[in-house]
Order: sequence, then C-alpha cells, then structure tokens
Amino acid sequence: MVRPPYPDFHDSAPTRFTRFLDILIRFASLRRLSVSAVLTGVLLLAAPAAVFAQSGDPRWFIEDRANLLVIMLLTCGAILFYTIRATRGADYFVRKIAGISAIEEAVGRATEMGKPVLFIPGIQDLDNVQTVAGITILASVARKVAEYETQLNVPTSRSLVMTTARETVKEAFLSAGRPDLYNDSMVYYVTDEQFGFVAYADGFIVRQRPATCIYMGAFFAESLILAETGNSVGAIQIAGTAQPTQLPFFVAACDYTLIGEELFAASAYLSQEPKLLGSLRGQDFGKAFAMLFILIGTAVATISVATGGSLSGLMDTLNHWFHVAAG
Amino acid sequence: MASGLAKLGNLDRRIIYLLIALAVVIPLLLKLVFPSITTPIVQNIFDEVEALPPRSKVLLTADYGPSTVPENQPMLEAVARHCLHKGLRLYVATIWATGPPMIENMSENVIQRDFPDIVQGTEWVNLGYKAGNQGVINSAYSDFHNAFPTDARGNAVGSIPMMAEIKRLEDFDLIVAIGSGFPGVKEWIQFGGDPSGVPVAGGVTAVEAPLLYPYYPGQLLGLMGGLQGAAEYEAALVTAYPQFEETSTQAIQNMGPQTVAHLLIITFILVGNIAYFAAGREKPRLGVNR
Amino acid sequence: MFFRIWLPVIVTSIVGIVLVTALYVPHDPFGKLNGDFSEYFNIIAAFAFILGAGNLFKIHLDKIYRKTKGWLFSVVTVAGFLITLVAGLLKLGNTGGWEGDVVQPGSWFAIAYDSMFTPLQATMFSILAFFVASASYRAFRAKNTEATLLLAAALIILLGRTFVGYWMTAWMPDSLEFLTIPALSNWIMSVVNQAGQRAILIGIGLGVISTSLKVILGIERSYLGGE
Amino acid sequence: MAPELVFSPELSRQLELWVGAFLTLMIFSFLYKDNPFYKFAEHLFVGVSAAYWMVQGFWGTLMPNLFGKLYPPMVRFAIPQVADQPPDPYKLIPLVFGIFLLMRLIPPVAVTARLAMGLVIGFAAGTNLTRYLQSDFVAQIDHTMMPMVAFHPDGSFALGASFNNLVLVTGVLAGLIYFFFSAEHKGLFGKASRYGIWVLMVAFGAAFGYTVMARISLLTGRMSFLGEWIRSIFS
Repeated sequence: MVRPPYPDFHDSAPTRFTRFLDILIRFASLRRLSVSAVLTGVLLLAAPAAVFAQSGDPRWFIEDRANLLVIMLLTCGAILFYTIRATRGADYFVRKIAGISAIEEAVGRATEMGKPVLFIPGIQDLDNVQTVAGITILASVARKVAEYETQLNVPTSRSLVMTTARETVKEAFLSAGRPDLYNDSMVYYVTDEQFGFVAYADGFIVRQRPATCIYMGAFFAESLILAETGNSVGAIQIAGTAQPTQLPFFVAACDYTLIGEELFAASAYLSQEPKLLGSLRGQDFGKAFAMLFILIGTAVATISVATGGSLSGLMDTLNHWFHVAAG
Repeated sequence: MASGLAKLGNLDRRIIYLLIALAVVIPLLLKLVFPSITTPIVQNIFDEVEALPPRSKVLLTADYGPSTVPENQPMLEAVARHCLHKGLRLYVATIWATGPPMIENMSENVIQRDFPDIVQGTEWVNLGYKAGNQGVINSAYSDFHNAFPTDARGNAVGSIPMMAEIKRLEDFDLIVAIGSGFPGVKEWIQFGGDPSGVPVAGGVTAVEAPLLYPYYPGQLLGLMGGLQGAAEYEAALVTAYPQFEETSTQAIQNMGPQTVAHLLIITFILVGNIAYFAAGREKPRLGVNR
Repeated sequence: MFFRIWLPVIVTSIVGIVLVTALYVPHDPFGKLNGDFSEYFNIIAAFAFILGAGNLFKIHLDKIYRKTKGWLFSVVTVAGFLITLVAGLLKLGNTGGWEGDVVQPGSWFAIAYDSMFTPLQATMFSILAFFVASASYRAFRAKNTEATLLLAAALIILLGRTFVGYWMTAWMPDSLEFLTIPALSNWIMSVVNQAGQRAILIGIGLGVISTSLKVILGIERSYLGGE
Repeated sequence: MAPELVFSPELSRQLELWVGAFLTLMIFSFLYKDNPFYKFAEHLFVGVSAAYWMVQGFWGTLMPNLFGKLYPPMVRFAIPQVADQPPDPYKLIPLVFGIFLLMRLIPPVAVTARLAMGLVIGFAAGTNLTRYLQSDFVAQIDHTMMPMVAFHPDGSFALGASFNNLVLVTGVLAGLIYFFFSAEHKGLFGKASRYGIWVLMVAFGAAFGYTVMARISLLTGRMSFLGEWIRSIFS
C-alpha cells in the first residue's frame, strides 16, 4: 500500500508531484540520516550545559525568591499528589456543569430535527491547552452522536488537530458500538488562515443549518461571527473557551457557555480520565490556598488599618511572603 | 403594535450594516469633534514621562499590525513626541513581525516632522523586529545586546553610542509597551517589568484593556485603552504643550464617529430588547438551568 | 516509539526544568542556558514561519495541479506569496541596497505591504464592527439575570467611554458625583471588572501551571498529536 | 537593485491608494453576500501574509541572530557591521532544530519535527510555569490582600474606598468559588458562587463594551482611508 504522502491534507490522494518527492527521499534513505541527525541534536543540546566557564551571575540562589519557591513547591506538589493518587484509583468528585448536561439534550434535538451537529475545537494548534480540552470534549460528543445516529461535522483549522480529532472520533464511535457509522469525511482540515476558516464555517452554517453548534477551544475575533451566524439560523449553541475577551460574545449569543477554567473541568468531567481529575483537584487546592491567604491578609490588613497599625509587622510579613522579587 | 415591534426583531441585517456605516461616515464628513478629558489611569503615564529627568532611557515598543493602527498608532506617536520633547532618549523596538512599518510611520510623522534635528543613534534608535515572542523579552532581560544584536538598519548595537549604557533590561528607566495582543503589554509586564523592576506603562486596543486592569496599579503604571485612551493622552499632551495641537490630535478627531456609533449600538441593544419582550420572552430551549 | 515519543519528551523536560531552575539559580550553566534557550526559541520561531509558508504552498500547488474546485483562487494565493517573497528576500527596489532596512519606504516589499497586507488585514478586522452591531441588535437579549447584568454593564461602559456620558449626567449635584456615568463606568472597570478578571486570572493561571508541570514531567503528551 | 526598479514616491503612493482601496471594497462586498471578489481578496491575503512573516523572520532574526553569529562573514553583504565578530559554533544547535522542524514537510522524516516541537513546548511550559506563577498567581494574591476599611488622609472614614475594597475582595473570592469544582454548589457556597457569576458577568459586559469600541475605531480607520482615496481622485 502506498502511504499517503501527507496525511495533513483532507483529500489525501497521492499526486504525481508528491509521489516523486517521496520516492526521491526514500532513495536517498534520509530515514537513517535522520536518526543520526537526531542523536547529534541531543548531544549538541547537552553540550553547552557542560560549559561552566562563562562569567555570569555569581549567585547560586536568589534568596528573595525563596517565598516563590515554597509556593511553587506547594502548588505543584499538590497537583502531582492528586494526579498520582487519582491514577492509583482514588475517586474524585467534580461538580455538575450546566453546559455539559445540555450537550446530550442538544444532540438529541439534532436527531429529532434530522439535522447535523457542528463541532469546532477552536482555531489554535495542539500546543494550546484549550484545543486539547476541546478534543477531549469532542470524544464524548461523538459518543452521543453515534448512539443517536446523528450526523457530525468537525472542520478544523490546523492539520495536526484534524489528525488527532479523527482518531478521537473514530475511537468514540467504536466504543459506542457503531464503527460502521464512522467515516473520515466527518473531520476535515479547512485552512490555517483565521478568516478563511471562518468564511468556510459561516457558509456551512448558513447552507446546512445545523440544529446544534458546539464551540470548544481557543477562539479569537471569529467567536462573534460564529455565534451570530449560528444564532441567525436558530441553532442551539454551546460554547466553551478560556479566552476572556471572547467570553462576552459566547455568553450573550449562545445557550450555554463554559467559562474559563470550566472548559478544562468539563474535559476532565466528561473523560473521567484520572490524570485530569487529579490535577483538577490539585488546582482546587491552589484556589483554596489563594482564598485562605486573601482572607487572612484582608483580615490582618483591616485590623491593622482600623487600629492604627497594631498588626503592621504581621502585614509586612504576609506581603513579604507574596512579594514577587525582581531578579 | 406588539406584533409590529416583534417583527422589528427580524430586521434584515444589511439594514443594520448600512446604519452603522452611516454612523461612522457622516461624522467623519462633518468633522465632528467632542472634548476629551484625561482620566487618572492615562494621566499617570503622562506624569511619569513628565517627571523623568532629561536623557533618561525609555524603551518604547510597537507590538501591533495594520489592523489596529487607528487605535495604537496615535498612542505610539503621542508618547514618542512627548519623550523626545522632554529630551529623553528613545529606544524603539518591536516583537511583532508587522511592527517595523509602524515604527517607520512614527518616524515619518513624529521625528521627521517635529524633531528633524534629532540624531539617530544618540537620541533615538530603531532596534527593529526580532522573532520569538516572549522569548525575546526573556533574553533581553538577561542580555539586551544578545536579544537585539543589530538595529533596524543592520548596525551592530555595540557601535551605537546610546546603547553603551544598556546592558540588561533593568538599565531602562521606563518601558512603554504599545500592543494589541499576544505577545504584548501583558508579556512585557510578566517577562520584562516584573523580573527587572522597571516600571511598565501600556497602551492597548480596547479589546485588551479589561484584561490588563488587574495589573494596575501594582505591576502596571498606567494604561491607555483603545482610541479613547489615545485621545486622553493626546489631550494631556496638547494641554501641556499647545504647540502640538496641529500634529497630535489624530485620536481626538476619530472620537467623533466613535461617539455616534456607540449611541447607535446602544439604540440597537435597546430596540432589540424591546422587540424581544414584545414578542414574549421565550423560555430557555433546553431543560437544564445554569 | 523512542523517537516518536520519548526523545521529544526528554528534550521538553530538559528545557523546561532548566528554565524553571533558572528562576531561582542565576548561576551558570542555568543563567546562560536560560538566555540560550530563549534565543533558540526565537530562531526556531523564525523557522516556523518557513514551515507555515511551505505547508500553504504545498496545499495550494496540489489544488492547482489537480484542478479542484476554485483552483484559480489558489493561483492568486501562490502568486501573492511568490511576489511578496521575492520582493522581500531580494530587497528589490530598496534604495539602501542589500544593507537597507527590509521595509525601507519605496522598496517593493514596503509597497506590497502598504498596498496589500495593510488594507486587507485592517478591513478584515473592521468588518467585525458590522457583526458587533448586528449581534447587539439580534443576540444581546436580557434573557435572565446574568444576561441583564452583562447588558447593563456594557451599556454603561459604552456611554462612559464617550463625551455623551459626561454630558448626560453633568446636571447631577456634586454629592451624587459617584452616580454619574463616567464615575460608574470607571467603577465597573477598576472594581467589578478587576475582581472578575482577577478570579479568571488566578483560575487560568493555575490551569497553565498544572498543564505546564504535566508537560515538563511527561505526564501530558497529547501535544505530540497521537502516539 | 538596478535603479530603474525603484518606484518614485508619487507612484508608490498612488499604488497604495488604488490597490488598497479596491481590496478594501472587495472585502466589504462580503457584507452583502459571499462573492468571487471577496474570495480573491481573501486568497491574496493568505499568500501575502505568509510571505510577509517569512521575510521578516529571515531578515529580522535568521540573518542577524543565526547566520550572522554562526559565521559572520556570510552576512557581510547585508550586515557588514557584524562581519568581523568571532563565529559562535553553538548556533548550530538552533539551526539543526530549525531544520528538524522543516522536516515536517517531508513525510518520511517528519518525525524529527517532533524534536523541535519538544524544544518549543518545553520552552513554553518552562517560561509559562514560572511567569504565570509570579504574575497571575502570587502577585494577584498579594494585591488582593487589602484592608476592608479605608480612611481619608485627614483621618476620617472613607466610605467609598472601603466599599470598593469590599466589593473587590469579595468579588475575587466569589469568582474563585465559582471556579471551585471539588464541591457541590449548594447552600452558602452556592450563594457565593452565584454572586461570583454575577461579578464575572459584569466583567464580561465591560469587555463587551470595550470590544465594540475597538471594532468601531477600526472601521473609522478604514472609512478615513476610503475618504482619502476619493479625495485623491478629485484633486
């Protein structure tokens, strides 16, 4: 079987041009070359670490940052602790998130109306945490879609996102017992260009009139265009993003919106994956830590001001603990 | 009556488009200008520049592209004009690929027009663009010459007289970051101001402004938000130095259409809601409640 | 498996751990590596531009070659790309010659930038003004308490950021100064907005810390795009 | 770089005006409906912007920071000022990784791009961890520890400032409670979380107002440009 020369492209029929390129490279057996190149790279990376001679900063530790180190060890330690506990079988509760319960209903509605479900996992690549969260949510949406035998459409703006999303959807259909319903054309790459992608998605919404639109991931200026167009065809819309500038548009124009951290929580909640649930618990520890010290700090500051400075020494200590020192 | 109002809710969007276009074009044609009043968050930046002794070193960044010129360019030009007028040394740089032409335009509008005698290399320098986003700030923090080895014209920074006193980021007296997204003012705070202790002032598009308020006044000296922020800085500048009234009122003038368009959008929201209530508030379409 | 997963994860961990350590230990090798890695990142970022352009070129050439629907538009993309690229790399028409600034006014590259890139990018964004207006009319409805709060805050800000805000409540006596629209809009921005943004910042900050930690320790590997 | 290739300032100014104006109108035509003119402009934009970033990356970073340091004489023709500096062989490292990244274009060896991705992601993770910890976590806690009562300089009680501090502190706390996932939002906790979502909604309203501002400013900019073009026709 001839491997498609570049699986990124949504219609991956090999062309003569790329087949030629492919053969050329195989001929030069660049594969073996690449292995040695990799090893060289690692050696090169390690090399400068061995160079101690440079005249630089003589300090081995910035004492003013000791507080920061303690806070970092505490938060990171908590995240790790809960992640490890969760992978070893500890069961962690995650509160109900309204938008999540709505998803099943929205998919059901699309089934009744005989119209497709549109899912957009944001417009950023996999190095953005929000995209990863979006794809995790896609997995459970796809499972619902397979159970209800509805149509699913997932246009993506990055080729890597497409590859990952395809695997995810395929797996979801398999686990729902309907691998026969899956086909690759459900998930496809459009373009990397922000507005090119939006122009496509807009056209899709207007022409296919999906009953349900789900937007989960990193969105920018296009959030408004998508939500507005979806609204104009009367689709049920559920959105989720941690992009604070775009939240107002989703909140106003969509039926349900996952706000900021809720997006990450939803992906943990839906996937029930231990490492996600555990680190979510660790993040909650961080929030509890922040709340506790805000409360203590505020109380001390209030008493200190109200009594004309009786606790100012304690306040200085607290401020010192949370002071971000310049290098 | 109620059904007429309800029908209003289905107005063709092209009529809305036309109205908004008119709301911008008509005030532009009539050259409508409203007074601008400087608020403390902008006045702080003005006062800081005002208080710096002559020959202080100010890093001014232009981290935006043509799409936000109407908001950002007046900020860049007003701050540059103010700094040069006060005899401060101005270092201009960008970490946006689209930034260099913005600096060129500033140089044309400010330096060539108002300060033709100023010498590049001793009083101002254009350090140009470097790729690498926040990484550039990070490396400028530890070694400025390493991050910016040449200026925009390819001169090695070692050969530029005014670069002699700049070794690390902390050698600057003030950073004024003008930006419109990532990387921008937030990154200059996180990677520049916070670790080095140099005060950072910002100028951002209106979209970004609310996100930066949490850093003010602790980590951010002051903030110009959107066209209004730019107009406020111009107002402060023109009040103190009336000789710039000819050249530095770009943003103040553009606030005319802005005001009319705001009023129109407010009307849209109100009329839209009246139509919505006239048609009878619909129940949420899904059973669950937030 | 080793090359696809573990080697990249090892590189990630080394770089990540060095950078975190450098925050506390400025001594070499950490101080130097901190600067070095930043510089490597900057250079690789420049290579990423080439990668993006290459990807684009590949997709559109393929469309042209196979004459898929709309292939003529792909010709436009490729032509625009090549013209700008050649003008910029060869510094065509640059009065400073090879040593001139690449965006030297009057050079072909600067003209391509000013006549094509600038109007296209700026107009694309300004189109959003129309969408904002249409959304204000059609989507921003006081559906419930939350939506009503959002709308009320938006209206006050919209008024407060223009002269009309001053004018509307200028008649108020000084004792009620805090109820004028500019004062209210300022209050929303610096008190309520600041509280909301700060809560979001702390939340997302923790999310980023936790994800970065998992990435550095190799627990989270989905960025590698499938194993 | 023959002199005849140089455009006169007047000609380049005219080109900017006319080409720019037509492209602006082509994009605006989308507001009526999708059409070939819009598609033309959109595709041109994609091509020109990709090339623009590539050129800036080349002249702004690769030449001075990579080749100019790896082997300075190589860039003598363009950056003569750095040509006499000593070469820095360590710059081979980013060069190799950069080439790895480009390998993604060539499927049989695309796997090496993962190494470059590893470095980029490692850098992003390392810097993000430390900076978000400092600026978005620790510093934000520090700035929220504020007294609930405030006094004027003359010693009298400042009602307004005290109220503001109260709203700010409780707003941050309630917002954090809303983002708390390990406990059911019931009873007092649920009430606090509801207050939290209200604070968030007001913040979003503020953000919405500002976004409207930004978009209108951009439209004003484009309209002024079209005005300039029309004036130039008649003058």
